[in-house]
Amino acid sequence: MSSESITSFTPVFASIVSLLAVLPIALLGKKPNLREGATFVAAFIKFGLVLSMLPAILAGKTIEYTIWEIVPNLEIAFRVDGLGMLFGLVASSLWIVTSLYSIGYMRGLKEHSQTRFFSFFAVSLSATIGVAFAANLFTLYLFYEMLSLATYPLVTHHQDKEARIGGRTYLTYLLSTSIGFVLPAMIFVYVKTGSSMDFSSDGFLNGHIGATEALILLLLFTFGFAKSGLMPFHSWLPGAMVAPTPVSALLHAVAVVKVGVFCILRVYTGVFGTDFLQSLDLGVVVAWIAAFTIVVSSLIALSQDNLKRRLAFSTVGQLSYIILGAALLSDRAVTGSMTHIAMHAVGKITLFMCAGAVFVATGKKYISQMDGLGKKMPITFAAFSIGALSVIGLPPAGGLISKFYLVTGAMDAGQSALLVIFLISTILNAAYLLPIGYRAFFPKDPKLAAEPFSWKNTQEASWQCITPLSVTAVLAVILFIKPQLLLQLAGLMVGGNG
Amino acid sequence: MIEQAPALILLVPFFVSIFVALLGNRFQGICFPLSVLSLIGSVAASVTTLGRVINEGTIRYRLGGWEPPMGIEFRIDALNALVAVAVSGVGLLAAIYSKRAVLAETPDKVSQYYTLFLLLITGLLGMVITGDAFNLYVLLEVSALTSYALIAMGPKRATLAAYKYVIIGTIGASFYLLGVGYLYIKTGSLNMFDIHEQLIARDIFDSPAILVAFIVITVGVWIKMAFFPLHAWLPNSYAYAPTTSSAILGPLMTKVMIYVMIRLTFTVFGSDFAFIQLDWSDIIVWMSVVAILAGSISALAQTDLRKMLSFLIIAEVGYMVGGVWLADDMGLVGSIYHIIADAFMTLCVFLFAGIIFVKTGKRDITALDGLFTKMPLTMVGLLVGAFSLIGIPPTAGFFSKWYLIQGGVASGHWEYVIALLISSLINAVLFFRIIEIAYFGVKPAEGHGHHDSDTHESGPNEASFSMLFPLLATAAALLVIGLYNQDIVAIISSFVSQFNFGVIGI
Amino acid sequence: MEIFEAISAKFNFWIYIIIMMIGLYAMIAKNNLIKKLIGMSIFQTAIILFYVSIGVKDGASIPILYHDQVHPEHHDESHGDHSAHSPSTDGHDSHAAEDRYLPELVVDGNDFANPLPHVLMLTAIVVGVSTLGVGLAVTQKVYREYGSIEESEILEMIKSGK
Amino acid sequence: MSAVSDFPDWGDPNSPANSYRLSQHYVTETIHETSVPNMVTAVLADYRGYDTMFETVVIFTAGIAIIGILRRFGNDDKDAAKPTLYTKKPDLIIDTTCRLMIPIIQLFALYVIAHGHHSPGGGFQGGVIFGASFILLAVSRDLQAAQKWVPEKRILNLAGIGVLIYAGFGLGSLLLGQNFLDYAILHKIMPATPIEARSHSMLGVEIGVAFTVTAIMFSIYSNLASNGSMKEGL
Repeated sequence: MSSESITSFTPVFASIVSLLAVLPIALLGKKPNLREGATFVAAFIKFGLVLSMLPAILAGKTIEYTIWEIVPNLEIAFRVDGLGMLFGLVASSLWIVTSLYSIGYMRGLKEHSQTRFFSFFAVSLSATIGVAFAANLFTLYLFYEMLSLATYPLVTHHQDKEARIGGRTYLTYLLSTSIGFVLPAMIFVYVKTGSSMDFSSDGFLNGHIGATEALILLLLFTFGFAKSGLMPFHSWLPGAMVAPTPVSALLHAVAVVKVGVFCILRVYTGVFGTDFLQSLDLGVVVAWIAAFTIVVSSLIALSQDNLKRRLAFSTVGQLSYIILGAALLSDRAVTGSMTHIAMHAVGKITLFMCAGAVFVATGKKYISQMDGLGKKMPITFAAFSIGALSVIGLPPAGGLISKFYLVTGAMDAGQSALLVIFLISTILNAAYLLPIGYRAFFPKDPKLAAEPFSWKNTQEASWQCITPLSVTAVLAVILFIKPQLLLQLAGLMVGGNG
Repeated sequence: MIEQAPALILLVPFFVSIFVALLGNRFQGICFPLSVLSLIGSVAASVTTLGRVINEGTIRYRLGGWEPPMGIEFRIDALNALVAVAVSGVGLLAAIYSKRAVLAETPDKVSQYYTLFLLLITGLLGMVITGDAFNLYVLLEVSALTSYALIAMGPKRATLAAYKYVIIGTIGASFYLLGVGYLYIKTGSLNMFDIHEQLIARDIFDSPAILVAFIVITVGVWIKMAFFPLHAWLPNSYAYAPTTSSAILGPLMTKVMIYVMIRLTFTVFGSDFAFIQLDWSDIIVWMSVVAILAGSISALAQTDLRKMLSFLIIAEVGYMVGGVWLADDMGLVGSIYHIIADAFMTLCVFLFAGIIFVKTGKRDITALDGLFTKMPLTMVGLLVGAFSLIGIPPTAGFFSKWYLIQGGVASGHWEYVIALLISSLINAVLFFRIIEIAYFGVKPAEGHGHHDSDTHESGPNEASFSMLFPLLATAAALLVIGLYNQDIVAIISSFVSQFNFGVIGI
Repeated sequence: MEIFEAISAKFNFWIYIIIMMIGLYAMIAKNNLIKKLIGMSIFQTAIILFYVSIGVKDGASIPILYHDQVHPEHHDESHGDHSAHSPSTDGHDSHAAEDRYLPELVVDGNDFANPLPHVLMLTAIVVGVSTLGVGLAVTQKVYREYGSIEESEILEMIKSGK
Repeated sequence: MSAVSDFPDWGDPNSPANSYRLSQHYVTETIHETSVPNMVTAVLADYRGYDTMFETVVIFTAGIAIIGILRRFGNDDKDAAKPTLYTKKPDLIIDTTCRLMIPIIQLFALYVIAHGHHSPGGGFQGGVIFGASFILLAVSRDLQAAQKWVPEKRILNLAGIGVLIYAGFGLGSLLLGQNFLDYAILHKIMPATPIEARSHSMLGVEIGVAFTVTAIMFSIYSNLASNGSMKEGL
């Protein structure tokens, strides 16, 4: 597909700009305002860089840059295409809002070690963009590991017992799967093909391996990128919810988990090639695993009282939508899953930020405590509702678009049985998300219900918290109205398969 | 002087060691600077030599000016030039580290300590660059005697460990000597290359004596390198020795022995004999699998930091032995690369353990409480070493695993690949346990208002520069070795490509 | 009979093997640290015997030239003849015929035993002595630290002490 | 052990080890190339001089190692206060015999060292004999008496100088532009032909070896005997 490619340093710079920002952030540790200033500058530069590449990508070109060959035939290289662009845009734009939000959150709670927090946050973003723009499996793996490690201090930020356990689970799952599954799979691919493992639009494994090997590799890759939260390697994600909310919001709703599914998408489309997988009929296996994950995680989510944990399980389910879409291998389904990356990101980050805002303002973590809070925090809960709608896939939020594509894609692929799954899970989504907003505004307790609403009584968190979540809520709506950009980017990837 | 660089590699530390012995008692202060200077010289000489080897091919240096089978020669090709650089480099870093550690641990025997230290490095370097099988034995004993002493100079428990090491080490060296005797009896030569030529000329590869020689030499070398069932001497010796001793022995002793194994297997016996005629690679790879797993699992059971690291060495030895015996280009490349990489990795973690021991006087991993706050830079050093041992890119350890696994995949030894991965995971568990303790031990003070008190300001208590510098330099070296692995592998390949294996890698 | 001949013709090797096994046994099985060291010494000596026996040739003498051979008459002329050349050559090419000491002397290889094993063993003996010395020193320090040189007692002490 | 059947017979002059050009070369060419009739010495100190240098180093190392392991500096009052068995005057017969013997032994040792070129002997053998003379002194009187002759510092210096002498010959040839230990080049600074220079250098080297061996032998003995305190002993 990529008939034209431009060599440019921009993708590299886009990735490392936040890495470079670590230096000023660490040095300005004593001056919080300047430090956060540095974060913002980096975030905007990053977003600008990503944005600057957009026209070229939309014109059907790719941007490439090779840093150096590190192992024979294998180089650290960057390449920006539609999928990478889509993901890069999502991650870098949401970094800006999250930065603002983290300032509000961290200062609101007077957290310790904020310098460390912001530094590693920047590193994580670097790794995320690195994954998005990786040109080959090796570079992808490199940044994938970097992300796992850089987020560890963020997850365990509180440094208490709970954080220790959560962090331990986090690393155990992520490292053991990546070293245990992805690394050998990758080396196997390397040995078998002897190639540079560059992603190409129709895969490069075709013709190199047989069906059994392909199945094993597929499973190794699918489970190996455990960041995608596919069951049974999902339990790190709820565990990681011990992290401060901005971390959960950006990393565990957007960056980290999306990196997982992004990697899987990349491997399916770029390494195996959809045609190859289709010819072997392997997608079905993964599709059913994903379907299983969707249903089970939704059921678990229902039973959670801790808001963040509920959201985490919701994320597990939603991620599996993306994998499911990819595994269906039909054009529409793949488009759907790509757009779902963005849609879910925007929706879920809103939800997480709301959860964080509630915690900052009231110190409440549990859903059962939130009855009637809507009156105290109307903006927050309004945003929450929009986010919830988006995640469920109801108008007027963007989630509908991607779900639509997924469902039609499933039909295209002839997997009508999976339609039932979509149906069930949507109901379940609604069941675990809608009541929260509903009860916040319309509490059961008549005493709370009777309380009159007045703007004066509101108890919102600081403006740094509220602004970002409003922005993302609005964004979710905008994406519903104008999803063209995303679809176009996704189309770039799918179109090539013809 | 460039002509003489091969000899200078080891002569510089050798001469200085004698001066240290002569003058050190009177002027204790000169021991450290002299040692460091001499090792700088040695590094310079070995780098020069490596440069020459890359440009000109194998260098032959005839000692005493005699023609090789009569006299002894240094025969330096890509393999030993590279290993020599690594050995002298590690020696230098350990020497810098030693400044405080020696004063703290063996205050009354500084000059003896440095004499032995330099002689040890001399012995190791000599083993690496020599081309004579018997000379290798002599230098083996030089390094062995020094290491016995360097270990025995430690505290109470080290003495017994050293005793065990004396006994087992002597058995190993004697086996080697015996094997050389067998070879000599059959070929009449002691020069490694000449032995090989004689073996071909006389066509006695299927003679039982050669077979026995091979077995005896291999077993002897295995004992010396602590290959799994023969490893009993290692953990206690390294765990209780003075920290500088373990910082130099841990990385180098076993690695040099691996080099010796590669050298003897390939240069003396030849790959055809070892891999095609004997066809033992399956068995030995399985043994190495057992070694890797046993080493890793035993490491899990340790709470003593250095003991844990010692068991890791055993696992790493398994990596390398297995890698060599995969009978695959890539496996051999991986093993040789791992010699270099692992020398620095092990140095890195042992330096860390040393710093902790000297600073806190504790050897347990619980001594690491809250170390991220107290010694952030030290922890950075450890992190790089740990990541390398786990195999996280772009550290050197990742790439050595990369090549080794590639060799395993290409030669179809899946059990080896799996063992390697399991061991990586166990390493991950081990080091994250340490990191966890260091990270969680002391919670930094909560921020107050807008003036966040920062972790880095709450009283870091770093190790002194002379300890920190080598640690960080090693960490940097690990990254450099990792990032420039392509170039290193190119050098190694020029050695490996002499041997054509059945399976052709990439 | 063949077996017997095989044994008798190579008795040196059998002897060394037996001695070596004795040494190895002592090193492994003995409880007393000093006895272990003695075993080690026996073990090394066996190898030394092995080497030296390689060098034996039937009917050969010790590898030292006879006095008459070296000094057939007083070596004035050979000496003077020699120094005339030396400054011109770089002293490296010692194989050049005119640069040889006593060029007319012909030594028969079969007259003298092989010197090389002797040289090697001189080294090995020295190494053995050194190892033994260090081994004894370590043992002494073990005794100083633990007050015993019985391995089992020491291990007991470590177990109970820690 | 099946390998044994494969070995050459006892004393077989045609065995590979004996017939290969290596040993033949040593036997037939030694005198021409080095002007030393004792082939063992020539091989030891010249052909394989590098080995031998490290052999000396092994000895030296052992000495230092033992000091490193055992030596206890400073006053260990516990031991010193203990009355020893050996405080009484030495026996007259032993004393006199030793007094007579020691010079003879030492003289013989010097002969062995110096005559190593022509007859069995050399630095190691001579050094050991020389060292033994001191040990005899220490045994017959006590360690203190021997210490008066050769105090520890001097021992160490002696050992170090011995190695230095050896290595110095090597370094000399290196500095004169030849490879390490290529004695022939030393004729430039010696009144001798290149080949004789080899012979002379070998003597020098042997002396160095003797220094080290003597010193270390006694050092090992005294350390082991006194348990590192260098005060009393056997």
